[in-house]
Amino acid sequence: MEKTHEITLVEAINLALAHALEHNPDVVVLGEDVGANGGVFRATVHLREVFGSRRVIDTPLAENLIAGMSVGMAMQGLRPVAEIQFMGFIFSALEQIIDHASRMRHRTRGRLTCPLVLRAPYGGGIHAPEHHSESMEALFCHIPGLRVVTPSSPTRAYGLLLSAIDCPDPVIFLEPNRLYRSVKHRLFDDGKRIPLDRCLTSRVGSDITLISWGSMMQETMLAAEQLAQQGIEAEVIDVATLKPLDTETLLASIKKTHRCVIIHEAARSGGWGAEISARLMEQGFDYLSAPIQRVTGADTIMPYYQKENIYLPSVEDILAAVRKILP
Amino acid sequence: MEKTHEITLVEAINLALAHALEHNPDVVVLGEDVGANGGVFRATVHLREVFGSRRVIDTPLAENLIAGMSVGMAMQGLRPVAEIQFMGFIFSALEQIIDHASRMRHRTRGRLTCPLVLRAPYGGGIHAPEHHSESMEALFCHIPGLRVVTPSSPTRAYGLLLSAIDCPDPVIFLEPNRLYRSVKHRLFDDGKRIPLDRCLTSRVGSDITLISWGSMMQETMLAAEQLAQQGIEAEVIDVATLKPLDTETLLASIKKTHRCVIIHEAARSGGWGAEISARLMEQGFDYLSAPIQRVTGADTIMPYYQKENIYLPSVEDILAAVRKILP
Amino acid sequence: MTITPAVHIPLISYLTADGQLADSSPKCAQDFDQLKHYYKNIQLSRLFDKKMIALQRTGNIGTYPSCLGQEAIGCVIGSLLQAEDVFVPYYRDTATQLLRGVQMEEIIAYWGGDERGNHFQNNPQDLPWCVPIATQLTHAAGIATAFKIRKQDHIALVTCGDGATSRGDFYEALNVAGVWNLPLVVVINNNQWAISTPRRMQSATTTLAQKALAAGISGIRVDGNDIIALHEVLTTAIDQARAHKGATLIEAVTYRLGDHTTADDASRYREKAEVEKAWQEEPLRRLNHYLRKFQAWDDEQEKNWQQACEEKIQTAVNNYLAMPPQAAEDFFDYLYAELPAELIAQKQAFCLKAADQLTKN
Amino acid sequence: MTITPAVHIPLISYLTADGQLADSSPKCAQDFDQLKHYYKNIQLSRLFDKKMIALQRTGNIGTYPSCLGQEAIGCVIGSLLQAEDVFVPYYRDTATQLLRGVQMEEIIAYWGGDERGNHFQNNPQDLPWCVPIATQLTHAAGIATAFKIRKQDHIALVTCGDGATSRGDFYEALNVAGVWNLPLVVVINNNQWAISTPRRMQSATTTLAQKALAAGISGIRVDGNDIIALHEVLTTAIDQARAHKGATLIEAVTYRLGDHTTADDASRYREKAEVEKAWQEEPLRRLNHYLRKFQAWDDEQEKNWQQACEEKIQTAVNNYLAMPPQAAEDFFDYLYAELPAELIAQKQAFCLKAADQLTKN
Ligand SMILES: Cc1ncc(C[n+]2csc(CCOP(=O)(O)OP(=O)(O)O)c2C)c(N)n1
Ligand SMILES: Cc1ncc(C[n+]2csc(CCOP(=O)(O)OP(=O)(O)O)c2C)c(N)n1
Ligand SMILES: [Mg+2]
Ligand SMILES: [Mg+2]
Repeated sequence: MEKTHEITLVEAINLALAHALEHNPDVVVLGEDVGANGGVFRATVHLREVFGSRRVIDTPLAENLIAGMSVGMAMQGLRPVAEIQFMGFIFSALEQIIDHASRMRHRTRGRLTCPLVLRAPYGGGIHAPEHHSESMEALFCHIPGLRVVTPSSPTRAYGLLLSAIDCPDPVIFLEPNRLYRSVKHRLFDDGKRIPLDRCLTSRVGSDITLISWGSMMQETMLAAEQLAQQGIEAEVIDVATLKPLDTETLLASIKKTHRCVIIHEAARSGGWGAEISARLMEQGFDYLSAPIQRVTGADTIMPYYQKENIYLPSVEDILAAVRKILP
Repeated sequence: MEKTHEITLVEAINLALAHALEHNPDVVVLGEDVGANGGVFRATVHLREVFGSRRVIDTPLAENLIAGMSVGMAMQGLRPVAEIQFMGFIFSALEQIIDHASRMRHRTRGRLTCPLVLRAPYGGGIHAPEHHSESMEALFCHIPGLRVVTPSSPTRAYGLLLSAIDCPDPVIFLEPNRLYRSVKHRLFDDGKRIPLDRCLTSRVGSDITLISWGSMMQETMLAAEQLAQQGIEAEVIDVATLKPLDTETLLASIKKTHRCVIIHEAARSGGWGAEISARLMEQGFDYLSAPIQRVTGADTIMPYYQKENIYLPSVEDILAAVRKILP
Repeated sequence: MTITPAVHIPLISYLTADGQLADSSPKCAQDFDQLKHYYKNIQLSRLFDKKMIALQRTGNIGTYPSCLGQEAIGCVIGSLLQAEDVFVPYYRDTATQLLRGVQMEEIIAYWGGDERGNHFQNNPQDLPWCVPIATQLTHAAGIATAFKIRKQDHIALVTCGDGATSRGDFYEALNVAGVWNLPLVVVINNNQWAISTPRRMQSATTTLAQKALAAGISGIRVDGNDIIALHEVLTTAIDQARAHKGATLIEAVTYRLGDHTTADDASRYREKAEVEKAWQEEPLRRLNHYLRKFQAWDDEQEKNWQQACEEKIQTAVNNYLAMPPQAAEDFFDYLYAELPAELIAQKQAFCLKAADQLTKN
Repeated sequence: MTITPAVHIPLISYLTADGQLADSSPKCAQDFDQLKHYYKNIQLSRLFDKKMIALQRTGNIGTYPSCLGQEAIGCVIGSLLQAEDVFVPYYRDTATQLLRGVQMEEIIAYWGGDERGNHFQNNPQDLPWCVPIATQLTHAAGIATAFKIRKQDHIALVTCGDGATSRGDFYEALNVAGVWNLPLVVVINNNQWAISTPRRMQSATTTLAQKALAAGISGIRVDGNDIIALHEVLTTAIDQARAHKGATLIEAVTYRLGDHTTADDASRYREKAEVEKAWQEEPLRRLNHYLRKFQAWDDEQEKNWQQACEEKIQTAVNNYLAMPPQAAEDFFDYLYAELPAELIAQKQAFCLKAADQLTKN
């Protein structure tokens, strides 16, 4: 139970990885440049020095290989925690994720399982080149057998990642790279888990429910503060575990507020907001005073960075959606 | 304008491919076993004999290669129509589809384009082994820059495939394999296109809107007939082009019926039904008398074939959903 | 400037198609107990394979990929691996699996569309069938990595077809096996066809074994119908892997005597003459000739063994047919370690539906 | 039983690090006009590269991957390809692209986060930069296939890094190039590092060129800092491809003298001494020595040329800085050939937002 200074989200990831490596001999960290370089975002910095190259492994440059080997290692009882350098480079791993990671338990009726974590930074807003700004979480959320988790703060990153590593099933752990260094929390390396499969209520309110996750939680909280100045109390829910979805918490909130805006960075159509919206409408229809709104990225390719600020949802976009459905 | 007998859906695909090969010298058919074998479902039968092995090409066994080469060929002005043997084997091609096929026009601002068609049989119900029964259309529908098309009858297969091949942008063309041989239409090989981007109204009605696509159109039409016997007139819409979605037609229908059930075989959460539901609720909230219902596959792995009939939505499931929201 | 580097990988072969032994042949050629063991297991898997096709034809199971003609490879792999090793099959591995301890009932159940076929009660560390071509290669590399991390002396052995060598993951797995010096053996069942695509249309290489050179690992080409050559080559490769001396790629040259699967009709795309020629080279016949020449096998033994096989097979079929059906909710219960809250209602709905369907039938 | 097949691929090299010519060297070693052309273009791209880093440091563009040290490879490729050929780059190809006709303004714009950088007004058939490693290889194979289908005598030439050779698509593309005999040349820029991962951690093979053996195509290993060897090797490979005599994999051995990109700090993971040694072997210096020895280059020429380069570069930078911004709606308008109905409303909303942001700034 070591005291730490204020740390960033990426440092919290590093702390959680170190904690898991120290407390569970089955944990293995692998990926491109995770060793000497400590990861391109430094999420794995110093881990190899401390835990050795047998447990902190630089792989050849092949994401499909990283995923497939993680499946193999997990079936052998290891707990691979693999880094995919950016979400934009995870697509060649989808076959392994869909065909094997998510299915092995079902296929073998529990004989072989895949307790693995695939970590990937995601999202725009860091002025990066093409393919470094993807928000494709919805692809994973549609795959039965997976868990999809994304933290929105250093504290949540630490607690959720530890839970993801504990999880007996595969977890896609998406790290909002826009938040990697922009927020700091004081946090204790006490191994305290934040449970998966639960939404986290970041702000209590009774006038409207704002639902978001990952980096858009920043804009969402800012919007809630501005609304508060106007006397409107928004409840803000950080979904945190996107799949499976904690419908109960979300539903309870809209039963109270009767209004809801979902905010995500990903393209609108078929984004995870669609599922949340459809589900809340199905189960909470009689409580809704207005249609659920979605504030999202456009159904376009994320433009190169000069235009990414137009693409990314803004506080103003959220406020506009709220205004649209407030009485 | 040759007269034909009653033909099946897979024969209609074959006819459309032959038509396209004959009328457009840029069209090239490629894939695993599409040559001498004429495809494992016989969709490409006789094409090599007629059009030669320069235009009907057996590829090495590699779906990522097929997709990547198609991107290259399309950028050179060819019109590759590639077969992926089953949708369950398309996942290794996703990287090429997401990173390049869907983006090349945007990336180069129209300098280079990807007019390609990736055909894949999909869906369950044919007692096939593992990985031969997937319905993962939602993955593609979330990718900006793609078109996703699925026919529900021989006539529609013929007309939509010809349009897909004409299309200056990439099309994922999903063929419901359960319907490959189960329905026959009399159809003329007249090259008549059915426009993309338009929903097809298969039955007019004013009491409730049933929205479906692909093989579930069978159960949906049967359900509509049973409802008609009870005096309930359902409007049945075959979405046909899933992306981009013809919101207008769908919205017009629910403005008339005030009630809606969406039926698809894919897993519920994050299925394309979620987008349709969310969008109709957003844009048609005031017209809805009851929550939109979804009748879908479970959020599970499609079980091996002994249990696939439990997994697949049935006429009875549709009727139950309708009953739930009828006044 | 010479720009095509030369490479020559010979075919290792000792027992000719008509059962003659080459002059210099390994010790195991005289180990008639071992050879009889192989003979009997080829015969057993061939008879079982035949029964599987019959079960498909009568609607008792679904599509089945016969391993007719390739059984020698599987019998040697299945016999030489140790219990703690992990066998990573593709989908045409009936022969190997029987020797690894997979029960006939399990094999029938798997191809009969029942997940319980993957229970592998006798060999729970082995991987189940793998349908998406070549995706199992990286699993084997991961398993071998786990052995290496834990400093265990086990190995992983993975099989695939000739078609699989066109897929990227095939190379990715070989490459990592080389650079990490993994305890891994990769065996290509080069049966000359990938459905309708002949071997020559997959790759311009003279051999598939030479693909090992792209990974810096050992590469051997062996007559996959020659049990003696297979025994020698696989022993060497497995020993090498176990001694942490490097991974090996083995190309076992054989022939797919049957259709690709029961859903295929190979007469659409290949010549009868080619198949007839291949029948002259299949593994059982040549081993039979050889054993008989040395009085290690006779008609009486053949008759008794076949009868024993048939009985064993029929018992398994009966057991399979008597299996109670899987519970409908199983596909919910084995999805996650614990059923997530959001799936509880879905599970109930599907259970009701299953009960409903049951009453209706 | 020998199970590791032997293969030896020599390094082709004529001009030593200190500018000495090997005894038997090709004709082009005497073609001083050609050599000067190379020298000048290496110099130009090096100066431009330096400016790009400066532009990044001053916030005018985003992340940029320097090609410092690898320019010889690009200059030879860019000079030997014909206009109708298609060049398929990776992302570290500034030198090649300048010679293909990509405008400096376009290069700056691309790395400055502006899609207009991909216009390639002078070489519209070339592919744009490719960021996802190795995914461009199969495009090149597809383009070469199109040439073959149409019986055109063009070729496709694709580049990648040493790290890219670990990805499956690298092998898939080589393999199809072999089996379809495609007019394709694949050039690996083996600069010894893939970000922080050294070459030896990618593959156990002695050479990367030998990976050609897995595809049955030609494989050559060449000193990528030796313009004379590069000229010879690339001429041979390109001619061979154009004559429909087969694809070639070329491993050009060089060194990444700079950081991986401007976002990287290579001192975290590699020794200063290694970099210092590599500076002794870089291509410009040795060519400079050689040219000067034969009085083909002198201080005056150097000064004039550098000045000409600087002017050209500054003009391009000025042009770039003067470019009006892209219209906000462009990312809608270039998504499909025609904007689908469902996107019209979205486009309007985003245009309003863009206008709003504009007024606020
Ligand atoms: C990724 C993938 N693509 C396509 C298929 C369909 N398919 C099943 S078997 C087969 C041919 C495999 O040939 P080969 O690897 O030679 O093995 P064999 O069946 O001949 O033993 C194909 C294309 C598949 N199962 N997986
Ligand atoms: C598929 C993919 N994975 C990861 C990355 C991130 N990445 C960018 S460059 C690079 C290293 C590439 O090394 P190499 O192929 O040797 O080329 P070099 O940059 O050294 O020229 C990596 C891992 C990427 N761009 N694409
Ligand atoms: Mg085969
Ligand atoms: Mg490199």
